[in-house]
Amino acid sequence: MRSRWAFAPFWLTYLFLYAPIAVLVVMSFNAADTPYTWGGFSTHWYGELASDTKIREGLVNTLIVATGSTVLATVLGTLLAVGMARYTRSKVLGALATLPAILPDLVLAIGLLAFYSAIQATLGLHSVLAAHTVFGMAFVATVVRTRLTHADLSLEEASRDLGAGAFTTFVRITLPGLMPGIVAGALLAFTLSIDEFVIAFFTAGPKDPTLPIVIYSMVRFGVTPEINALATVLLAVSFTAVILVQRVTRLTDSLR
Amino acid sequence: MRTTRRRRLRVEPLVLLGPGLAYLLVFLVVPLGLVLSYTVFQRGRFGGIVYEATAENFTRVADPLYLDVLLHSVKIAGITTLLALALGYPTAYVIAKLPAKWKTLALIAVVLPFWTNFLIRTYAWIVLLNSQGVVNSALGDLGLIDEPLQLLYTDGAIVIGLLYAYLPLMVLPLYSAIERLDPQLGEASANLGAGPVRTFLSVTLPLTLPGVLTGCVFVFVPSLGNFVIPELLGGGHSVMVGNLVRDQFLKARDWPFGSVLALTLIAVLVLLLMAQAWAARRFSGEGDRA
Amino acid sequence: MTLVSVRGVTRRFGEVTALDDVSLDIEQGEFFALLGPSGCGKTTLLRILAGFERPDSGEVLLDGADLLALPPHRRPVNLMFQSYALFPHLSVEKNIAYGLERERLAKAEIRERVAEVLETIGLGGAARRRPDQLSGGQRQRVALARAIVKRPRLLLLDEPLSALDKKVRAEMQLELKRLQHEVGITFVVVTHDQEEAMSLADRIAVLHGGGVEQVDPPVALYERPRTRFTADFVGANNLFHGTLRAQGVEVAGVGLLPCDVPADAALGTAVDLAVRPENIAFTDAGVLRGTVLDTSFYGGQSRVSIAVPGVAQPVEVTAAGASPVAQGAEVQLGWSPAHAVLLP
Amino acid sequence: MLRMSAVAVSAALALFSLAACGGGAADGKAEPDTLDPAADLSKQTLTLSNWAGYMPEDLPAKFKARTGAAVTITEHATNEEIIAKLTAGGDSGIDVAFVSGQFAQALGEQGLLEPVHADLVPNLKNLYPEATELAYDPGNKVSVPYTWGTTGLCYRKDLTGYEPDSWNDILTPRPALKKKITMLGTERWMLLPAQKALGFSANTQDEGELAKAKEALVKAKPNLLAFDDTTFGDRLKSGEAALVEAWDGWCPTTEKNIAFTVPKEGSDLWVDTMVVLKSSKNKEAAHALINYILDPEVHAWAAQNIMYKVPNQAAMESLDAALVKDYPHLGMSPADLLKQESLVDLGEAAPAYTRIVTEVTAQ
Repeated sequence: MRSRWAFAPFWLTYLFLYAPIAVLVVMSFNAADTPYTWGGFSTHWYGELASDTKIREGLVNTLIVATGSTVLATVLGTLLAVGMARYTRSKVLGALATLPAILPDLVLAIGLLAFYSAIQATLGLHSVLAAHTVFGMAFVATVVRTRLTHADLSLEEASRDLGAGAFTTFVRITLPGLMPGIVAGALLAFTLSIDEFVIAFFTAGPKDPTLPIVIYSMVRFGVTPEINALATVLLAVSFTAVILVQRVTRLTDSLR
Repeated sequence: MRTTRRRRLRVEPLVLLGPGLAYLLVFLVVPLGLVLSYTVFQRGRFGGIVYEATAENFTRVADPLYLDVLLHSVKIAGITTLLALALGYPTAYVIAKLPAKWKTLALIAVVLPFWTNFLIRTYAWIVLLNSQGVVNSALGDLGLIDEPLQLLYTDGAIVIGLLYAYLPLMVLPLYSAIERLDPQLGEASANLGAGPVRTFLSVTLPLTLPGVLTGCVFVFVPSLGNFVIPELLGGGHSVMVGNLVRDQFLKARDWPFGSVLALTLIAVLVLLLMAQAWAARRFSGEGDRA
Repeated sequence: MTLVSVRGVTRRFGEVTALDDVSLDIEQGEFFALLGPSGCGKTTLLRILAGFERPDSGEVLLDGADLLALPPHRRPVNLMFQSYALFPHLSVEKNIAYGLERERLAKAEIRERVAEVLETIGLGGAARRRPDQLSGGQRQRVALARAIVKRPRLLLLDEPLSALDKKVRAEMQLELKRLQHEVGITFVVVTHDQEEAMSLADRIAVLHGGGVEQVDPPVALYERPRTRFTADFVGANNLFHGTLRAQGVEVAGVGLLPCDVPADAALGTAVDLAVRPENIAFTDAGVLRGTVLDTSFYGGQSRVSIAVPGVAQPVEVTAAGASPVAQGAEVQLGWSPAHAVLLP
Repeated sequence: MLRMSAVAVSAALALFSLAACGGGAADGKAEPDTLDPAADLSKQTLTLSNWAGYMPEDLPAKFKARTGAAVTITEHATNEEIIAKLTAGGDSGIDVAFVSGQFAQALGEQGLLEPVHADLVPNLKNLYPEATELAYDPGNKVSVPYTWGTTGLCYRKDLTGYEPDSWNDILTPRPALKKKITMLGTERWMLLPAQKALGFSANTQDEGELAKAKEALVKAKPNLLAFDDTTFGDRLKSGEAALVEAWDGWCPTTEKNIAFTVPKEGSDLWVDTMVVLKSSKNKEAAHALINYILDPEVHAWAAQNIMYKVPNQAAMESLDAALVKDYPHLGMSPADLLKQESLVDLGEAAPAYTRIVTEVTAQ
């Protein structure tokens, strides 16, 4: 591994990952309305993007779904992880709790479509939110469970020994100890929900498409430079978010 | 006192486990159960299900046509997985050996593209691979080609799109497997007379095999079930299992047959997970350093 | 006959100098120990011998040939790792056969030699087990077997006994010595434990701050330490700092402490005087007066700490049987000048 | 534990069934509701699902100004997508949907549509007489036509070097055009060229005929650049494609070298329609909207902006002659249009069509 050639795949990977993104960013400032030829610098497409109500509505819908499902998934996932660590060693339940995280999204999507259809449910943001909660919860539970295996059980025993009830102990001792795991799980659930397309495509109502669904219909109608601008904006937000997350995790870790 | 204690012991698990398991029951077990049960019923004229048992859906999936689609999907997903492994293993290896500061940066850089929208990442390749696209113009400008190459709407484009979408899912488990590997084992191997290649084959590779298989599951399974990339980058030239399932549910309105096709996805997942679990047991690195 | 010659080896890691111009020779067939506290450079030296580190300068010869020119996997040097570094995915016999397979020996010969060494270490029945199914002592034996089966010119052992509990440790200590005699391979053991070094080794090199303090057989090292560090590190010692006079060492505020002064000694220089606890006796006309701080009984012998005005550290005295004095008692201490070691 | 789950399940079921309503699973046509012609439309809010860019953007504002009813627009990309949503669960929340004729027929037969109350849509009188006798819904009982047209060949004269006039120009292209051809990928229109070239009905259910059509498509596929429903126009403009199967309104004939023609073997008549969902709670406003769209001035927008013919006589007659010159297909008369074969729902034969599409794309 000492030779220089050993690093070739490493650099190739990063080139492969970033070249397409770089092209999108550059092309987002292209004045021409075909995405292939350079027609001078312009922020025209950002203006188009800003005035695009479909994208704005899609973004709002996505944020509603991501926020709602993250809150729900975090609560359910955390309780489940703690409960499983304490009361069961069942492999079946453990597999069940992680299944949504590894199940192909398409399978979960058709299952939920079949389910909603069977109970004659109205499709809308709530049906996407409920669907995203399923896999969000699996990720939260998995992350919190990893954290739990490193947790010091004697802390809870000490709390009970000092006279705190089960609820107080859970809120004052167990939860703070798990906080980094919970935050990490919640962030994961939020991120995945924002990007999720397949399940949303199957379970969203026709009235409220999420952003990925809006993008899908745009992309299907061929290349429009507006998407380049959107990609650049999303990328900038992601960069900022990653930096923020880094700060936050460092903060919560230091609070430990 | 005694009675309240006993009651608490029964209420607590209920409060902790109840909501989550109930949610999973309603939104996971029941839906998957429905899909499973649909496989033996007939389609309704306008979609939906006619509850009359039939084995036809299963005999249909054995039709050479659908077997071809399955094999073709497995081939495409398999090539994608192998490429991801070929690119991901050395990358993960180098990252694992970087100094701590660069390591974090390199890892974030692998995951970051994941944070832009999946569809946009796929769209980027339309821009790149189009016959007027960046790749063709670059090759043309360099004088390497006279006519633009047909890059988009080929199986190759699908493989590249899938690889681009899922490569980070290969790098991450590989990284964690290599990172966990005791560097002294490599030294021990050298000390016992093994050159770098032999050490890699006899020690590093078997001990990171669980990570390799995890990465393969993470890449292979979603590649097999993906319908967006074949649609956008394959130009309808080629159908994968994911497209078939989607079409049965949203176009042909043949839910029972779509369920049978989805079952093949689940079967592949289960098989791969079993292989992974076997490798994790067989090549576990645990216990030695206890 | 010299097997290994280390000549002026220096190795720096950034600001830290791990080895500073180290030179020493290791004889063919001897059991050699590198002793020192953590950070003294002993592990770096070991890794240089094994080939995992390269010195910044200096040379290492094995049988008179340049050892540094060889990559790790081509050196006739084997190492028993501190963590044992057994391959967790291979059975005991596969672990042991690993090195032989690299020599492309015939299958039958490999099998024979593996069986032979398994017999030697008494693990014939565990051949097909995996490392995680073995006890700590068994793993240590496998690690040893894996190294010696290669019949190296030089066997390196990195803290071989540190991971074992006390009882197994004593057993293994004997076992290691027996093996070394049996196979006739040169052993170099690295350890921070002076008892381990003294019980195992024919000769010990004491390392400190990247340099060699002293190389001697165990008894010489114990009885005649040549530096303050060696005196303090090897065994318990009472150290007094003072000025050299014709009759002994004069310590300010305490008086003249007796010792044999060589004829060519430079009188009037600052020196240290080391006296072992077991060489100090309670007398009526001692050179030191103090108060007993504490006594502890170790079964067979007792350790007594005495506060002596003018001496910073309490003076330690070992007495046979139960302590002859009680806490708070005023006592006087003395020793024969021959038992006091002068340190420059 | 079990009891908890049972509670949660029933709670979830209750939640969804509360939201669920209407839809009626029963087959067969729905009875018309009684509608109040004097209903206060300002109390009704409509949700309408349409293809992107298929109606004027200021329509909701103008309609609200005229009638007081608010309109929210949502979009679907394909017929299949909106049908899947409309048939999947309970109330989709959609009042008015734009779907192609054969899909309107299927929805109607499933009982999901409110019959058209002609008394609430006086502007129906603006329709060509030909537009009231369409095969998928004779008499416009459950649907009202919005646009209609046909499918044909759209090509670059400078790249083809000749004037194609047959479906065979796509199915067995001249060597120079290989890999410069696209076909529509949606079921009915993928089969159409083969069906027509072989002289079959576009609605054929004959297994032998379908097998032959499939064979022709399999042979044609290696010469195709792609199956493309959406970007074929751009591809012609960029020169990536030279000859494509296209819907008449989507052929960019303003470009100087691009022309459209209906092949000599004939083609289809497709109609995009407006339907009112049975589950709608705003049916009076829904009818008012359809009536508003049938206003010649409003309806002409589609012809002027998306270049589709509209079945509205007054609207078509109001078109600028220059526009019709740029888009010659706009001049096609309803009588000529009706010579093409109207697409109808395939009913039980639908899976056979899906299968052919799957087989062709999978080859």
